[in-house]
Order: sequence, then C-alpha cells, then structure tokens
Amino acid sequence: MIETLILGFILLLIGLYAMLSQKNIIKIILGFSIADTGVHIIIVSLGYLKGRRAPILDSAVDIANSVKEVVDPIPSALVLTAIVIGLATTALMLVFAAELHKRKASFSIDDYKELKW
Amino acid sequence: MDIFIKIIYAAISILVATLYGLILIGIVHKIYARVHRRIGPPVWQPILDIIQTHGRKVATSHGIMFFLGPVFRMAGGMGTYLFMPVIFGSVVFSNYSMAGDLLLVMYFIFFGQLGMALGAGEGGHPYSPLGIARGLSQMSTFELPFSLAVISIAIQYQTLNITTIVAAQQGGMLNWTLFTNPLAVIAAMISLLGMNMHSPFSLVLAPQEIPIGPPIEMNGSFLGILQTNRALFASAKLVLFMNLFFGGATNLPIMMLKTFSIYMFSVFIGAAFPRFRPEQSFRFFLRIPTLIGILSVIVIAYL
Amino acid sequence: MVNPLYLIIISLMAGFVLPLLDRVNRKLSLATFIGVLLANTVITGFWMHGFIQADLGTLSFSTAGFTAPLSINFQLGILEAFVLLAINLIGLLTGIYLLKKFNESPLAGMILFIMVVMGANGLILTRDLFNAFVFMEILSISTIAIITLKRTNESLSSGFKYMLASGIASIFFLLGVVFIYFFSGSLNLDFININFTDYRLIAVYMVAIALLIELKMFPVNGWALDVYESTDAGVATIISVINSTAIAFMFYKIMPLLPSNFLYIFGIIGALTYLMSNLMGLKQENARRLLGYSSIGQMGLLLASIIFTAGLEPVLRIMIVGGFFLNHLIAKTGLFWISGLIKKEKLKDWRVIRSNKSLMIMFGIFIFALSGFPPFAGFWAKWEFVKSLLAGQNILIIALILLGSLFEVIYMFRWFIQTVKGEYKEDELSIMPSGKVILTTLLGTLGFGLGILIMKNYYGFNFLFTLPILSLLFIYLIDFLPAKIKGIMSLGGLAYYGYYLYTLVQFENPIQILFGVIFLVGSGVNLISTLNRSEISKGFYGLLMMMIFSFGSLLIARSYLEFFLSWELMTIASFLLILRGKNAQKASLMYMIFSIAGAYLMMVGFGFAPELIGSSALITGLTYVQLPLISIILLALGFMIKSGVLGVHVWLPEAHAEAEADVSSFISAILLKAGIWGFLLVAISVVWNAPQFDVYYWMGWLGVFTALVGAFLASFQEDAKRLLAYSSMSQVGYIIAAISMLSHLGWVSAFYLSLNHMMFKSALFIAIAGVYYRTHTRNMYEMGGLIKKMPLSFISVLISIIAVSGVPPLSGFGSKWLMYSSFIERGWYLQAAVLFFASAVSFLYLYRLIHTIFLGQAKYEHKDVKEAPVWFIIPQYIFIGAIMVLSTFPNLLIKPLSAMASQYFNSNIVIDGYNVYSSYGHWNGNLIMLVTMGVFIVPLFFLILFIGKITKVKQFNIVYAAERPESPQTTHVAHNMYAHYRKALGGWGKPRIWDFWHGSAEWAHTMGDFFRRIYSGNGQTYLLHIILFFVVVFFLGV
Amino acid sequence: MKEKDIKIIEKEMKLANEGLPEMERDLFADDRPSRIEPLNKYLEQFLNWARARSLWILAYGTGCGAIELRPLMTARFDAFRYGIAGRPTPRQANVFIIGGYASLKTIKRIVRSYEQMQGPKYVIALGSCTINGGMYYDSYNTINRIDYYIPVDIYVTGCMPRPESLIAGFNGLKKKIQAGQCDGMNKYADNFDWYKANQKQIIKDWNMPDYNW
Repeated sequence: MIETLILGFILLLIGLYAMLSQKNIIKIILGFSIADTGVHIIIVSLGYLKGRRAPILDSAVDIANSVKEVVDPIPSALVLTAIVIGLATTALMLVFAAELHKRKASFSIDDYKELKW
Repeated sequence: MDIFIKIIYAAISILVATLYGLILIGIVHKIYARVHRRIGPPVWQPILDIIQTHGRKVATSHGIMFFLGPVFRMAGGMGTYLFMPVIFGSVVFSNYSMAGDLLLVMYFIFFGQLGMALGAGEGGHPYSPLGIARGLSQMSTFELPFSLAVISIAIQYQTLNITTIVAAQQGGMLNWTLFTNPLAVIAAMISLLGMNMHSPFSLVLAPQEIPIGPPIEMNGSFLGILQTNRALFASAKLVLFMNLFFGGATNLPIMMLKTFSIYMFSVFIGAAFPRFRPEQSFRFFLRIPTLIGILSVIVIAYL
Repeated sequence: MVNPLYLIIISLMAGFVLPLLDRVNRKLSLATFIGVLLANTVITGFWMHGFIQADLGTLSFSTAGFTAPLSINFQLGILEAFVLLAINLIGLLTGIYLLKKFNESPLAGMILFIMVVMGANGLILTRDLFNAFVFMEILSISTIAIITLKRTNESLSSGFKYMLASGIASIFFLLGVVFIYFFSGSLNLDFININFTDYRLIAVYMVAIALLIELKMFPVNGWALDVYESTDAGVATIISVINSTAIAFMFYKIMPLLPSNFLYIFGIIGALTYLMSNLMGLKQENARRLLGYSSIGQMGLLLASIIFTAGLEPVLRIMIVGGFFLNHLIAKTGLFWISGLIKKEKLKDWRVIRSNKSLMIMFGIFIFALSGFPPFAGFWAKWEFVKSLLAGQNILIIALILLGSLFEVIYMFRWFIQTVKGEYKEDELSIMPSGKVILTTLLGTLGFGLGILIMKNYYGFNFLFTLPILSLLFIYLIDFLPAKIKGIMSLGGLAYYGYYLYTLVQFENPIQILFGVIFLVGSGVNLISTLNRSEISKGFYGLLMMMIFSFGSLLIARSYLEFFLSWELMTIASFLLILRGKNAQKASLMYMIFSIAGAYLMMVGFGFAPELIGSSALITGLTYVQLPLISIILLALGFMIKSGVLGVHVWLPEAHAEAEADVSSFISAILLKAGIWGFLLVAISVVWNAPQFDVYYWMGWLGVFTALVGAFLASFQEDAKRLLAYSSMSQVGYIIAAISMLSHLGWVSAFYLSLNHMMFKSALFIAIAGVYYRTHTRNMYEMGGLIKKMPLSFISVLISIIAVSGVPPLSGFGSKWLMYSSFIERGWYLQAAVLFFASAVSFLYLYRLIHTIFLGQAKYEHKDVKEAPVWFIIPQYIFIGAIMVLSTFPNLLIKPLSAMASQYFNSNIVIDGYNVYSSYGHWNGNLIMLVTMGVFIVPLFFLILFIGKITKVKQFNIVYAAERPESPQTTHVAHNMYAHYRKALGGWGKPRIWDFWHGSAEWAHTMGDFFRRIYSGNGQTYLLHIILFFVVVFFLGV
Repeated sequence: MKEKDIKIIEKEMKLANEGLPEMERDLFADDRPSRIEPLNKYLEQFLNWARARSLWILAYGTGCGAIELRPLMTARFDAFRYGIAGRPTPRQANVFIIGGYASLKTIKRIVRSYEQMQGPKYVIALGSCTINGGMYYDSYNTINRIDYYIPVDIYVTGCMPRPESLIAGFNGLKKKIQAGQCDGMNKYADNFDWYKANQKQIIKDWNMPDYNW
C-alpha cells in the first residue's frame, strides 16, 4: 500500500531529523523511536497485498487456500521481532539517559563531549 | 744493478730539482725586492738560510708526530717529484714515472700536506690548525678547477699517463695544450695561483694574521727540511704544469726556462695583489675558474 | 560434528541459569561462565580439527525441522570454523582475564559477555539475513550494555553515542533486509539469486552501509573511539576483536550481493580508513584511544583485504585475510590487555611496563606484529596482499595501505621507544606478575608460534632463513651468562656459520664470497670489540647474531620473499641494537621509519618484478629476468634508503651517533653494505636487460652528490661519530656512483671500495669507541692531545684516514685510481670532477677527526686517560694489518675483483705483475709503496743526523705571542673549525633536506590533527557523519 | 764520573717550576738548559759563516727602538740584502733586538721569548736604556741593565741610534759570529741560576715555568 509506505518514510525522515536537530537526549530518543516506527510501517506495508487478510490462521481463513487469502506473513513476523528489538534499544537508551542525568543533571547532548579527537 | 742505477738517477734528479727550486726562490726574492726598489738578497740566500737552520744546535720537539711531520712533508715533495717524468726522453730525469699516472701524482701531493698537517697539529699551537683548516679548505676549492682541467686533458689525449701526454705535445709550440685546449690551461693556471699560495691566496702562511701558520712551532732542522721541501715541491709542481700544459721539456735548460716562466705568472700576480679573506678565496675558486673548467670539459668532450 | 545450534543454546541457557547459580555462590556462577566459554571453544576446536582432518566441504544445519529457505539455516565450513575458533578462544581468554572484575561487579556483566560471544557466533553462522539482524542487535545491545561494566561519565556518554550510531545502523540494516526480501523474495543468502541493479541497489546498499558503520569505517567511527577510550580493557578487547570480526564476516557473506563498483568503493573506504585512522593516530597521546585508532585502521585493512582478494585462490585468500585477521586479533587483544594492566592513560606513562620483563617483551612482540614484521602473520599477509593488488593493478590501494601502514609504524614505534627507553623510577607503581601477565605472555607466544608455523609450513623456508630468529631465541635462553662467554660463543657460531656457508651452500658467484667476507668476516672481527663488555649485556648478543645471520641469509636468498624476509629480520635486529644506545630514542625511530619506508618501496618493487626462473640464488636468478623500470627504481630507492643516499640520509648520522659505541661500527661498516648488496643485485639484472630509460645515469649523479654532500656535512660536525657517519654516507655515495656506471672498471672500483670501506670504517669506529670508552664524550672539541695517552688508537686512526683519503701508498689510493679511471673511461667527466671535489673535501673532516681528538692540547680532565682496552685494539689492528697487506700487494685483491666484474662486462683492465693498466693509465701499488718508503726514510735519516740536541717539550711550551696559554680549552682549535668554509658556502650550507623531512613530519601531524577534529565528541555530529556518509558514498557509487 | 751517571744526574736536575699552580706543572717542560759543545772545528766554522749571513730577527719590538726596525727593512736601508730577515716566531728567529728600555712587564716577555729561541741565538741591545737605563735610569718601572737578565752579544748605543748604526751593529755581530765568539746560549745555560735569580727578583707575578722551552 503506497500511502502507508510513504507515511513510513515520512516518519523515518521526521525521526532522523529529530535525532539530528534536537539537543535534548530524551527528544533524540523519541526521534529514534519515531524513525523506528516508520521503519516498522514500511516493513508492514511492503508485505501488504490489497484486499487480503492478516496472516493469522484462525477460523476466518480457509486453511487450504490460505496462500491466496492472507498477506505475506513474513514481514509481519519480521516486524514483530523488530518491534521487540526496537523496544529493547529504546529502553536501553532511556536507561543511559537516566544514568547520564543522574551524574550531570543535564539532558543536553552537548554536555557529554568530554571524549573527543 | 738496474735498481741501484735507478736510485742514483733519482738522487741526481732530486738534487738538481732542489737546487733549482732554491735558486728559483732566491730569484723571486730578488724580483720582489726590485719591485720594492730594493737591492734584495743574493739569489743563493735560501741555501744559506737552510744551512743556518740546519746549523741550530738545539731543537724542541712536541712528540713523535711533530718529529715526523717534516719528514712526511719532505717525502711528499720527493715522491711527487719522483713519480713524474721531468725531462721527456731523458733516462736520468724519467724518475719513477712507471709507478703510476697523473692520478698518482695528484694524490701524492696530499701525502706531504697531510703529514705536515698532523705534525703541526701535534705542536699544539692554535695557529697551526687555523692555518691548516684554511689550507685544506682552499685546497679543496682549487682542486676543483684543477681536476676539471686534468679531466679535460685526459679526454683530449685519451690517457692519464704523463709521458704520453708530453709525447702528444711534441713537434712544435702549437701542439702544446696551451694552444690546443686553452680553457683547461686557464682553469689550471688559476688554480696554480692557489697551489703556490702567493697572495692573494696566501691564506695559510698569512703573515700579520696567523704568523706563518702551520709551521709556527717548527724550528732548527725541522724548518730546514720544510724549506728544502718548499723548493723541491715548487719545482715539482711547476714540472707537472709544464708537462701537462706547456709541452714538457726535452732538456734541462728548456725545463728551467719553462718552469721559470710558469712560476713568474704567480709571482707577478702575487706581487700585485693584496690577500683575500678565506671565504673570498674559496668563493673565487668555486666560481669563475670552476666554470671555465666545466666549459673546457664540455668543449673537449661534447663539441 | 556438533550441531552449531548448541553454541547458541548453551549460551542462552547459561543466560537463564546464571542468575540462579549466582544466588547460591558467586564462585559457581563464575565457573559456569568460564565453562560456557570453554565449551564454545572446545566445540569450535573440534570442528576445526574435523575440517583439518578431512575435507568436509561446507555443512548446512537447519532449524525447526525445516530446511532452508523455509527455516533459518546455519552454515559451517572450514572458514567459519576457523573464525569461530579464533573468536571463541579470545572470548575464553578475555573471560579469564576479566574474572576478577566479574567477581566484583554485578552478575549482568557475565551474562552480557556470554551474549556478546553468542551474538558474534550466531552472526558468523547464520545464512538468514533477518536472523543476522537479530544477532547483530543482540551483539550491539549486549556490547553497549557491557560498556557500563566500568561506570564513569565517559563510558556512559560514549555508550550512548554508540547506541545512537548502532540504532541508525540497525534501521538501515533492517530496511535493507526488508527490501532485499521485497525484491528477491527470500531472506536466505543461499537463495537470493537476483542481481541488485538499478533501483534495487538501495536494498543491498543499506545493508552494506549498516555493516560499514558497525565496522567503524572512516569517518563514521567517532563513537567507537570514545568507547575504546573509556571502557574497560577487556570490553575494549571484545569490541575490537570479537564484535568487529563477526561483522566483518557478515560483510564477507553479503559480498556476492553487492555490485562490483560499490565493492570497489567500499574497498577504497577500507583502505582510506586504514590510512586516515593511522594518520590521526599520529597526534594521539592517550594509549587506549590510540589503540582504538589502530583497531579501526586494522578493520579497514581487513575490509579492503576481504574485498580485493575476491578473485584469488582460496588458500592465498585465507593467507591474506586470515593473516591480517589473526595478526589484529592477537596483537590488539594483547595490547588492550596490557593497557588494562598498566592502568595509565598517557602513552608516556607506559614506561611502568619496564617493571615486568616478560610483559615488556610481549609488548614488543605485539608492536612488531601489528607493524607487519616477520615472522608474524601480518608480514606474510601484507607481502601476499601487495603482490595480489599489483597483479590487479590497484596502485591506489597499495599507496593508501602502505602509507597508512607507515603512519602506523611511526606511532607504534614512537610509543614502543618511549616505553622501553622512558625514564623509569623504581619506586613507581610496578606491575606484579599475575595471571593476567601469564595470559598475555601466552597470547604473545601464540602469535609468535603462529608466524613461525606459517613460515615453516606454508612457505617451507630453509633452516638457514629461520636461523636469525632461532639464534635470537637461543641466546635469550642463555642470557644469564656473562657477556664474554656469550661473545666467544657467538664468535664460534659465526665462524661455523661462515664455514658452513662456504663449504656446504657453495656460493654460485664469487661476488657472494666478496660480500660474505664483508658481512661475516667483517662482523666476526668487529665482534671482538664487543668482548670488552664486562656486564651481562642482556639481549645484545641475540640481536647481534640475528643481524649477522640475516646478512648471511641475504647472500643466499633464492627468491624475493627469502630476501625480503631476511631484510626485515635484519631491520628488526639493527633497530633494536640501535635502540640500546643511551639516548637513541629519536635516532632509532628515524631509522625505523626510513627503513620501513624503504622496505615498502622494495616490497612494491619486488611485486612488479617478474617471477624468477629456477631456484638459484638471486644474484644468478636476477641476471635472466627483465625488471621493469618502475621495479628498478623502487628497489634501488629502497636499497639506497638503507645505505643513506642523499635525500634520505637523515637517519644515518643519528643512528650512528646514538647507537652503542661498539654497535656503530657494525652499522656503518656492514649494515650499509647490505644496502649496497641489494643495489648491486638490481644493477646485475640491468646489465643484460637494460630498460629503455637510462635510470642508472641519474643514480650515478645521485651517488656523486651523496659523496659530495656527505663530505661537506662530515666536515661541519662536532660529534666524532656523526662525523664518521657522514663520512660513511660520502663513501657509500662513491660506491653507488661506481655501481651505477655499469662498467667493468666501475664495478671493480665499487667492490674494492666496499671492502676497503668495511675495513677502515670499522677500524675508525672501533678506535672512536675506545676513545669514547675512556673519555666519555663524543664531542671532539672536548678532547685533544690524546696521542700521548692512546698512541695505538692514534696509529690505527692515522692509517685508516690515510686509507679513506686515498693518499698513496695505502689501499685507498687504489680505489680512487680505479674510480677516476673508470669515470673518465665511461665518459662521466663532470661526475668525476664532483667526486674529485668530494674527495678533496674529505680531507677536511679527516684532518678534523684526527686533529681535534689526538693532536692539539690535552685537557686537564683527560690527564689520567689510558690506552683503549685491548678488545678494541685487537680488531683495529686486524683491519689495519689487512689494509697494509692489500696496500703493498694490491693485486691480491684487484685480480679476483676483476674476475668478478668480468662475469658481466668485458674486462678492460690488464694486470701484469704488480702493474695494473686501464685504458687510461697505470698503477703499480708495490712500486709506489717501495718508493714511498724510500723517500720517507731518506729525510728521516737526514733529520736524525742534523737535528742537534732535542728537548721534548710539553703542550704549553708553545710560542704564544710572548705570553703563555691560558688553558687547554682556549688553546685547542676545534670547535666550528671550518667556519670560514661554511660562510663561503652561504645559502648552500643550509640543512634543506633536514628541513624538508622535519616539515613533512610536521605536516603529517598537522594533517592528522586537522582531520581528527571531525570527531567533535558530539553524538549528533556523529549521526550527521553517518547520514552524510550514507548519501555521499551512494552517489559516489552510482 | 761516567757519562752514564752524568746523564742520570742531568735527568734528576729538573726545574721546580714553583711559580706554576700544581695543576699546570704537567703542561710545561721542566728540563734545564744545558751547555752544547761546538762541533768539529771546520764544520763549526762553515756553519758560523752561514749563520753570519742568515740573521733572522725576531719580530718583537720591545721598546721605542722598534720604530727603527721598519726603515731598516724597507727600501731605504734594505737590510735583507745582508741576509737579515724578520721571522714572526721565536722558534725560528736567531737574533733578538732589545729595542731600548724594557719595562718590568716587558722583561718577562723578553725572557720568555729569548728562552723560546733555539740556539745559537744572538741578542743585540739597542739604545742607551739597555746599557744603563738611559733617560729612565731612575724609573720604578724599567730595568737598567739588560745583561743582568739575558746575555747580550752586542750593544748599539744612542738615543735613538739610527738605522745606519744598527746596520753597523749587525756587521759587528756578523764578525763576532764568524769568529765564533757569540756563545750567549751557553753563557745563559752555564749561569742559568744567576740569571733566573735576577729575573725572579724583579718579575713579581711569575706565572711561568723556570725555563720557557
């Protein structure tokens, strides 16, 4: 579905823009989250076939004919994993952010430049 | 027996050359005196001086190298002379020229200088190394045009053998290198000024600056030997130049005439010019004479 | 075969079990932790064993009961087994290394560690792209988490930056994977069989870029540097080694998907990363960050090697990539471990390593391995890589890699020298022997053994070529013995070696015998002077014998590699020997840099050279091949650097001056001849197969000006050894010019001069060593008047300088005569004139040497100076005796030398009795000697007869303008003796070449400093780099 | 006494060099000057003949008399025609012209230079001041009689004597030399202790060896 694909890319770009432009660590993490979500939407929309069902083999789907009725299940499976991993990453980022804030009481990324060159 | 005859011939040859050199120096004194409108000493004054120095009853020596320095110097002079044929075609004056060629003669010149430098160095007087440093530096600079001239004539005659070079110049004045390769002769004659160490290139002995320089501590017989060598070495150098550039000599009077004329060249220039400072002298040799030398090589080799 | 799934399962299970066990006892959990790592290692070890035993091909393991592509499958081939074994072993060792740390910190560390290893294992094994994504995420998340094992501001912020970068990378990777699936319909690498052209390119491009980011390619690697700098040493190890290796392997797996133009660009990026990170490393002062730069550089090299070896046969490819990989693995692991032991940040603080001998040796081993020296794996890899790149005409890549490598050598060795020579006080914190030290030692030994293994098994080197290394090891074992015993043993060993070479190896060419005499007999006599050492002199004889045996190997080398191997071994040994000097830091570094630059030129030169036919020694083999011009130039340049030709001579005076007194003579008299030997070999190949362009004409000019400039520089020195060093440069200039003539007489004079120079320069250096031993100064103006105290040394210096200057009757005149005759005969007239000038200038420094040391005024402080020790006197007089014999009977030498040269040219020199005739002149050395003796004796007798009463006076009994000298210091003319000459030279006397090299060094450092400013420390900037990198590389590729 | 014993005694008769600091004593020779007997009569006559015709003046103008040496050497009087030449170093000169008054400072240099000359050596004392102090006879700063300190071969009187007188003095010296009467070197050696005592009496800052070889 082209609209969601475009939406996904827009989200991805918004996320990246946020990561590049925002100084606040939390906002950067948010940007990452948005970008990640965009990616997820892109994945799902790539696997979507118009007019088909979700690839869940329950009573609503004729199992013998399922290949023709449901959308490609693999992107859906992938996206589940990707969401989990994205979650883990975001969580870890937030932990880092919290830990950094505890030490310097600042969320500005500019304050964490002691290592360079 | 051959070898003894050879040695006797060599002794005669050296004796003649030394006496001739001493008289030559005497004549130069006379000429200088006449330039100054003086009467001047008798021409045999250098011989008297040598007897006088050898007649000193006591001497001081600074050590073994000091002792050997004048010996080295004399050996250098004698060797330089002996490795050259002096008179073309003469058995007595052919010396030991079969031992080597022009390169040998050029390098044997250093033998005496190096030995003397070491002897004077052990004297411990600061003027000695000062003079030697000047002398060595100047030597390195005038060797350049001279070596270019030598290379030029080596190309010209296709040999470095002095006898062959002289032979090639026989048969008329126009066969002399002076006329066949004038550029090389000019370069060599300018470096002769440096070799003879008359002013403006009298850096080493330089009275009034570093009074007589290296031999300042030399006394008695040491000085006598040095003076003897000065005469012998002067005639050896002149003979070398005569052989290379002025057609050599076939008998003794011609040899004396030619070497005397060559010597007068540096004497006249010496009588007329004041002394250079060291760096002026070095630069002088590294500029015009070197260029003339390079030109002579290029002209002979490539044109 | 154990199913690879167990690797994953064991780790995951451990992840769950560990918290439970930890409740019981920390010891138990630690044991389990090690057990898991051990199990991994053992399993992979079994695989490796299996693959070595039998050719099993590649095995595929599927999961969940389906076969691929329906399920995820793991592929296990010998390559995977090899990489897995390597990283699991490092994982195990690093686990042990970190045990103490884990014991003290929360359990999470252990689990994360296992997860990192598991992620890496999975990434290497899996063939499924999405599965790879998962493993990659496991790998990065656990890596980032484990960074916090050391919880400081720096490590946390660097972890966050890492997180941002890897987050973006994972987005790219995920998108790429999905698009690959979208375009090809498969996620399994074995089943993706479409070409990713036009718009589909973006899919694989994104995957590749994600991997490049994770591989920390330039410039998207700022975050990685911060991590390396701030985290714990063990963690840095696993990031640098395990993490990077797994990702590099992943890149290798997706390579078939990438179009070739992109691969080429990625290869260039790899090489560029190597160059840039090493360039930026130049300015680095923090040890850990420096290791980070080096680590990143090595990854770039690895990437480039993976890409550019694609077309090669598998064994060779494994040699190259595996070589680089193992080299990086072992050296970097070792260095990171040591950095953990040192606990100091600044490079110069690493000198505490000197408190632990074995650790110091290991440090050296790692540095040498990383810089690509034999026998370590990196050396072989680099050799083969450059060869294969040349076959593919990838000059740009070679240039990038070799330049990068040069920079790496510079900072690595600067660090090494700073460390082993830095001022170390005993009361500083010292490193106690511990498990970690033993572990490091084990690793270093492993690396060393691996190199030897490659050397013996892959290349099958003759015993003679391993002899340098073996002798080093052997003498290290007996190093506790007193120096004299070791010296005598070395002398005996050397004698047997020479005998063995002479009788059993059978030299093919008499020139080999000549250089054998220079290398081995010369070394043997020089060795006598080392017997003066009274202390134990640890390590000295090992290095010395290593160097001497390398000389021997150079003589008999039959292939380019044998030659180059011996050359590099010689460089190592001589570098370490020079480094032994008291203030040799700068000197040895310069020597190393120039040597390595020369070695790289040679390496490329050999790469261009055609294969040799047959297995005869190089001196025969090279005669029959046509070397291309570029090869001739590069090889000659490489050899000339070692001989210190004008322009690249700046290392020479430093090294000569600062090396230990008895080492300098080896360097000058013999080591420089190794360069001459190489130069001669190249010239031999040109004799019958001359290139179109007469390159030797210009080399002749170079040699001639080397002679002149060397002589001038020598004249202006105050330091006796520097003077002699420049004198060596000058003499080498003569030899180079003479060889370049490519004529019979020219070569005879070059041979003659080589042998002569070996003798008189040895004698001079040993004499000066004796003087230094007694006076403890090298400044000539501080000496003077020593002739009375050291007459024997004086005589040997006197004879030697007469021989150097070429004054008849000594042997030096022979070389001058041959030289000028040959120059004039060859038609090199102006060159001959310059040489004449040079040899006249040489009188300046020779007189200065002998006058300022032995003549003039003796100083008060040298009142009680004695003659040099007998061990210095003996070798001098052996050389002096040889010079005298050869001077009196020059034909002993001229005849065989003429025969040697007439193998290649028509002889135009006639020897008749004692007469030697060239086409221009003649020379009778014997007669000259007799006449000279005659004319010397006559005035001597005359003088003795007439001198009268001699009073032997003392040094102050001089006429001093009716005064007396104030003090010896003010009376001795020595300092700046040729000031007037310098003044006369004006602008020509300025040290322009020196300035040029200084400028280049400064320029390189400034460039490094300039480029590293892009690593601003701001995480967002790094993100921007990534985005820009993504875009720019894409457009470059398209 | 046997010749051998004499040699041993001579060797033992070293100078004390007490005027020098301990450190510098090694740097100066400490031999005593000794008498040198003439050679074979005819040889000595021949040498004296040559010595008389080759007089090398030490170029050291000790007093105002030095002013007379310039016209002596230049075109007007041209002493070189008699074989009289200047030498810049005492090692090579054999004639020392004491040019008039000698101040206390100068006498030290005169002694040193005289001792550094290699014998046979001759001294010409020029002007009245060298004989009896001349116009400076009562100066606190000049010596009155030079031959208390070094042996003098010939005096040329006057204040100042003209170059002609000096040439006349040289002629006298020549005659003396040829007659073998100039033996200042041996005189100095024989009376060494007396000369030294005289010298040390007036030279207060004696920072030189007892004999300047």
